[in-house]
Amino acid sequence: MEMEVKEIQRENTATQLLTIVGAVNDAMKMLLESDESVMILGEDIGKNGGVFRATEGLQEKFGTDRVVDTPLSEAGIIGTSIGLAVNGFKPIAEIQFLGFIYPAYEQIMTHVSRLRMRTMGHYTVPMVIRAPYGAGIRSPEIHSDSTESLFTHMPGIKVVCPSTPYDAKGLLIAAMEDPDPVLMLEPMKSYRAKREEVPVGKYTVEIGKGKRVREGTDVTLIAWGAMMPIVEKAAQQSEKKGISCDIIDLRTLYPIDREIIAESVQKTGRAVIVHEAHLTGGLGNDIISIINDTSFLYLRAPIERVTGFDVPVPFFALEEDFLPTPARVLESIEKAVHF
Amino acid sequence: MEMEVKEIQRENTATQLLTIVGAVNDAMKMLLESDESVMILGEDIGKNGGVFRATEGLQEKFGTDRVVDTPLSEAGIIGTSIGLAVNGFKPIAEIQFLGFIYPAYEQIMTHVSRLRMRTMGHYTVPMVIRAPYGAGIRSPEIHSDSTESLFTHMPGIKVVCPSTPYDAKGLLIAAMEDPDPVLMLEPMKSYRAKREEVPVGKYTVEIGKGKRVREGTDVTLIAWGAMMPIVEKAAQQSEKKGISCDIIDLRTLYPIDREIIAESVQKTGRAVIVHEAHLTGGLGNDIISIINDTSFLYLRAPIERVTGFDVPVPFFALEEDFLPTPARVLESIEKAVHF
Amino acid sequence: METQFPIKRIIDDEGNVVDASYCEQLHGELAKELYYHMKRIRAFDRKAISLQRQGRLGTYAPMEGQEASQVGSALALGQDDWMFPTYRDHGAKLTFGAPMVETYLYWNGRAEGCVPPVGKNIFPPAVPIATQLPHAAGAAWAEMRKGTRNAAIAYFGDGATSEGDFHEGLNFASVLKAPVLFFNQNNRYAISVPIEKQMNSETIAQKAVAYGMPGVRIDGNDCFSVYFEAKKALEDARNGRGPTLIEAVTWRTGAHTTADDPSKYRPEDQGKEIVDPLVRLERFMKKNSCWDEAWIVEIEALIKAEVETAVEEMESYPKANVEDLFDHVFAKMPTQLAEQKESYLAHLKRG
Amino acid sequence: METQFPIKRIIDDEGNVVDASYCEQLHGELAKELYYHMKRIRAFDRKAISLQRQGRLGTYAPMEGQEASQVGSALALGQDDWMFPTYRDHGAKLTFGAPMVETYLYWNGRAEGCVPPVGKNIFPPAVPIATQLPHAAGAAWAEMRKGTRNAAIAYFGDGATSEGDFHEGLNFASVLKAPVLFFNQNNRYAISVPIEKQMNSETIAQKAVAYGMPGVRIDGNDCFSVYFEAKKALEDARNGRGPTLIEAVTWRTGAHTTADDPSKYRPEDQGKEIVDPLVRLERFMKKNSCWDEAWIVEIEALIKAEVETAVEEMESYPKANVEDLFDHVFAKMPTQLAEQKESYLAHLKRG
Ligand SMILES: Cc1ncc(C[n+]2csc(CCOP(=O)(O)OP(=O)(O)O)c2C)c(N)n1
Ligand SMILES: Cc1ncc(C[n+]2csc(CCOP(=O)(O)OP(=O)(O)O)c2C)c(N)n1
Ligand SMILES: [Mg+2]
Ligand SMILES: [Mg+2]
Repeated sequence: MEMEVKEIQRENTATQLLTIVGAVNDAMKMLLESDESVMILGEDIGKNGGVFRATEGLQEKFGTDRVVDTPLSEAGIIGTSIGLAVNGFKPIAEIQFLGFIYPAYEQIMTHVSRLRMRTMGHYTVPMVIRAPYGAGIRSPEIHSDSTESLFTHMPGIKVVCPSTPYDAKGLLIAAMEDPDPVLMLEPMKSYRAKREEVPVGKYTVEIGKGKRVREGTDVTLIAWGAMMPIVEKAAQQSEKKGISCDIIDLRTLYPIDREIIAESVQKTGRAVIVHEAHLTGGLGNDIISIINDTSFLYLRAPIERVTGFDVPVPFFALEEDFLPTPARVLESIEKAVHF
Repeated sequence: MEMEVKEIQRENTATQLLTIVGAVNDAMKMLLESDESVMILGEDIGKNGGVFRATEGLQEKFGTDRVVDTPLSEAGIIGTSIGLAVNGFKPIAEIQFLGFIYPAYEQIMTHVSRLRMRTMGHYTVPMVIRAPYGAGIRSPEIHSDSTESLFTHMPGIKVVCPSTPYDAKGLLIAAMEDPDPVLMLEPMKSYRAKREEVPVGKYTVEIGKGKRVREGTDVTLIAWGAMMPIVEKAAQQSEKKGISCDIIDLRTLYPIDREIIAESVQKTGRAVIVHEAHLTGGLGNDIISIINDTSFLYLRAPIERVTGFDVPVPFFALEEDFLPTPARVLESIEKAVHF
Repeated sequence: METQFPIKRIIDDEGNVVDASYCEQLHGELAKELYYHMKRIRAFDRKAISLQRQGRLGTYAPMEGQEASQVGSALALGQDDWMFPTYRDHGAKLTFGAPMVETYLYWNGRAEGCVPPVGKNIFPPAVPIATQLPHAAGAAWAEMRKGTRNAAIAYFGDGATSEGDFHEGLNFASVLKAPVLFFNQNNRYAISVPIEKQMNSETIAQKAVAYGMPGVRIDGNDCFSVYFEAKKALEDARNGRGPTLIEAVTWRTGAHTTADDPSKYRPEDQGKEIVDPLVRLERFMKKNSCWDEAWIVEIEALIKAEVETAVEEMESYPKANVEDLFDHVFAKMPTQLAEQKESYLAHLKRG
Repeated sequence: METQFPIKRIIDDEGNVVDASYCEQLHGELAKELYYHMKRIRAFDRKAISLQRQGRLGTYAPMEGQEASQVGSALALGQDDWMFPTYRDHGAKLTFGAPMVETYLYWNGRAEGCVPPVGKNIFPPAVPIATQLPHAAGAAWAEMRKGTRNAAIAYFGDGATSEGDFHEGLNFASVLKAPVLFFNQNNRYAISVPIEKQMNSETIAQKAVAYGMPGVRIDGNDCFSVYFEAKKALEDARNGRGPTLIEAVTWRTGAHTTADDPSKYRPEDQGKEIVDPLVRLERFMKKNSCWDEAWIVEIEALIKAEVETAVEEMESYPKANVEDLFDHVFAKMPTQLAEQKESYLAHLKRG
């Protein structure tokens, strides 16, 4: 049974049909409009409107002072954003693909995430880093990483990952309103996959809260971002086999919503976690730990994980083999249920 | 009951009393002697012999061509090492402290670990990266990170972490003889903590194999590196309370020795994992997953973790509060046993 | 700085020799070799674009307009030199000896496209910008330590100069006196970002000053000046005089990649005055009576056949092998990974 | 390059004025202010070393020998300018307004040492080398966007020039025309690595050429030339003329840190010819009759008392609060972390 989620009062709220990338664009427009201190920085985000068009039209509307084409320099983008953020601005830094964030890893790891702690709260870094992530669109190599756990291991920064246009807009606005740095991973495979009615005005989706997108009784499926359509398909197929799935879209990867996971697993006694990142070191491990910590006595079967393999994301000729599929998820669901 | 481990035939083998840092030095001397293609690169490793004296005397003995003081540039060190490794040399790159490896993260993440896969095995990167890690010696800030899981999530690179002089030498030699890149994390807190008889000649400790350092029946303790003395102390204390601990020194963090973990947990039914890295995203999660995957039906209590907190490693005035202590481990042992 | 680093040129847009000191060396054989390769890589390039449009190739990075830079520099290399190209330097790769079919395969998402040809040291194209520069320094350093006379060439664009790895690579090479030619193709754009937003320096060549390294600015559409300046820099490198930075000023005629639309960011008439490097060489050849129509017809046919064969081979290439997903991560597969492979292959078998 | 970037100097080792154009400006008040601060930070520094030896302070990075560079540059700043120091620039910090006690606390492993003094923009010392340069570019850019006349100064050493962040920071600032003074203290060593192994360029100032930025090389032990060149560069910055790179050639008299032993890597007599910057200023003052013995006695007593008070305060400072381990990671503590805190505090209570 599909569940409808109403998180805000939509009465009297005009909506517009948007894709995820459209919703991201809309959120940034809104933020630039409502807060003079918001700035957008990145490679090709100005005139070109971003390689995925996420910043389309923004430079034209808000000027080259606020929507800035930077040099090709990720450490520079994040490093100067820190300076801006400490000195009164609210930068939204776009990293063109998550696979190209690593040159800025030092800046994020040592400064973005630690400055508040190092100064006992005197300097803070209210910034957002946006990065498209993931495989499945036949990108050239190195463009398709999904390395969220490199950032969730970094205390001081939050990580969100929407799977719908509604959440994309609401999370991005929440991220910018958050007094602390937030990394928003955008599933590039889902960027234009579907449209959804999205409120015209400003609204937020709470950071740290997952969402139940399907109510079920036999097994809990946990996923986020581009994996949501995969687990939903698997759930439909398992329904036909008489297995009822409870699906959770995690939405925030740090801090994880333990309550929603515990509640669901305590009901179903079984869980299948699906992510496209590698198995080892992937977020699935953290989720298993959460279940271990909160729901040990409820578990009726080992927790299953369906993930990208422990291999570098391959060239695109093999990317479909790397990525979790509904068929693999279905097998794991059956394994959990028939344990 | 303490167990003595004899991994090689020590008969007819002369030994020498070495600290961990001495063993590391000895291993490098041996490697430089036996293989012309071995080179050492890093900051202050030449004349100065390394800030921890790990490379003491090596430049003098092997010359400035083979033991090279590089510019202050971690991406440069790792990047040029890749070029050397692809072109016939075997570099051992020292990163002065693990907390300063992040400027090289891109080079490690995209090139060191992926080159073999990208070229279907035609170019390989037989190199070793050494880095002292960890808190507890009152270092200035940022010097005390323990972020092993940022590297175990990176397919294509192995990670080892010795806790004894014997293992330090054997693992470093094994790492250099491995045809693939290996990151060796050296517990700086244990660098000179104790001396041990170490064979004079060349020997290896197999990468991928943990070691049982104490045989017990009630609970499995899993740790590595600088946490070994902590868990050993906790085990002694728990012994007094009638709790018998099986202790595993993981030694290799990627790929993890699942067999030794499974075997132990299937015997004890309980586990306490101890690491100084942050809880979230820490290797403890991977170990919990391994137990989930291999030993679900044997578990008699939720798995406990005693780790660094989800906060940046603090300034040293608070580092002892950040680090796991025997007392914290003991509490978790009791929690597991009395569940 | 533009006066301190003037653009060197041997032939001008009309094909006239403007640097008389080279007269002797501009013989017909060299001109023909350059022309042949430029023609060949252009055919490769145009075919790739059309294949991509038909859905027969993945996203592709065209190099039209940069042929003189790529061919001139690649022909300057010695057999055993090392090449570190980017995603746009397949022209240089093909000229140096990479097979066409594998180059097409690369753009079709196949790791086979990164396998170096036998006997040639060609690194896989650098996708993360500027990251290959330290590799080139390291590989060249290795040659130096082995006592050979081999050098390395590292290709990179104007945008790449903004990355830390550019700086660290050049600094290392200069300190080590490693035999590297840092060959910059300044096509004036990094995707949509024009060079004025990329850097405040008037030239890229002047960045060499930071490393106490010679910096040379050349007309990258003049294949002769590319060829001779690259030769000279490589010769210096081989002779222990360390690295050189060459800035070849050129122009990307088309889009950044087939996924890009330059009309969004480039003024329509920008670059219109730039004479195509092939036309320029043709003019020179005609003026110097080494233009042989029969030969042109012959090489055109040859190239056409080569490209067609390569496309056929690419399209009839065995499907990517799932096992390759697992088999090249480590020399010896860890058990964990072996289990993942086994279980996935079993899954596939179950259908 | 050494001829293109000569070392500028206002007074020589003997305290003689060698650049007559400054005669008017070298009045007694300025000399005394410079002297007072140099004296003060030297006392701070020497005390820190002795505290460390007695186990009353953690590892410490001395700055003796670099007082002219640090004081001259810090005094050139305006009240609302931003300072981005390294771990060695407590002299600059103290001069700009950081309290002594907090600076000692920093070296005793206390985050309190990173808290900026009220009304002064002092960033926590950069420990990872060169990473603060992009921050300075960003903070300065922010000032520019706010329309103020404030600037930023970023301190860094000779070794720092090898890092990618040095390059990216200077490039960003130059492109943005951000009001930054990149103030390099070339003390000729990065721990044990001498500058010849760090870079192939003869000077650091010439690295400015890469960014189309002015590069100035000065005698970093001449507090006047530091002060006036820093002032000029800051003035340029405030006036929209963008960033400047200053290389202040100086000398680290002592060890890299109290954990370091320079006799391992520095020839014993190296640097012996270098005249202490305080002595140099003293000579100038004596020659220009602004040396006032009574005043010297007075400030010495003042400084001694200040240092002693600071040490006492540091040593009687409330113990580090365990709650601070958890309370400053996020504005609002996530529940996971709150539980960790709660359970750890409970554990401590249980003893
Ligand atoms: C580290 C990194 N950041 C961003 C990108 C995305 N990207 C691909 S090509 C390109 C522009 C490169 O410009 P330039 O160096 O001038 O080379 P050109 O494409 O003009 O040949 C960008 C930003 C990347 N590949 N790597
Ligand atoms: C990224 C990074 N790598 C290495 C270190 C270790 N380290 C601390 S100070 C230093 C030398 C710095 O030399 P320089 O920039 O000349 O400054 P100085 O210490 O001489 O003031 C090194 C290598 C570090 N702090 N950060
Ligand atoms: Mg370009
Ligand atoms: Mg120095």
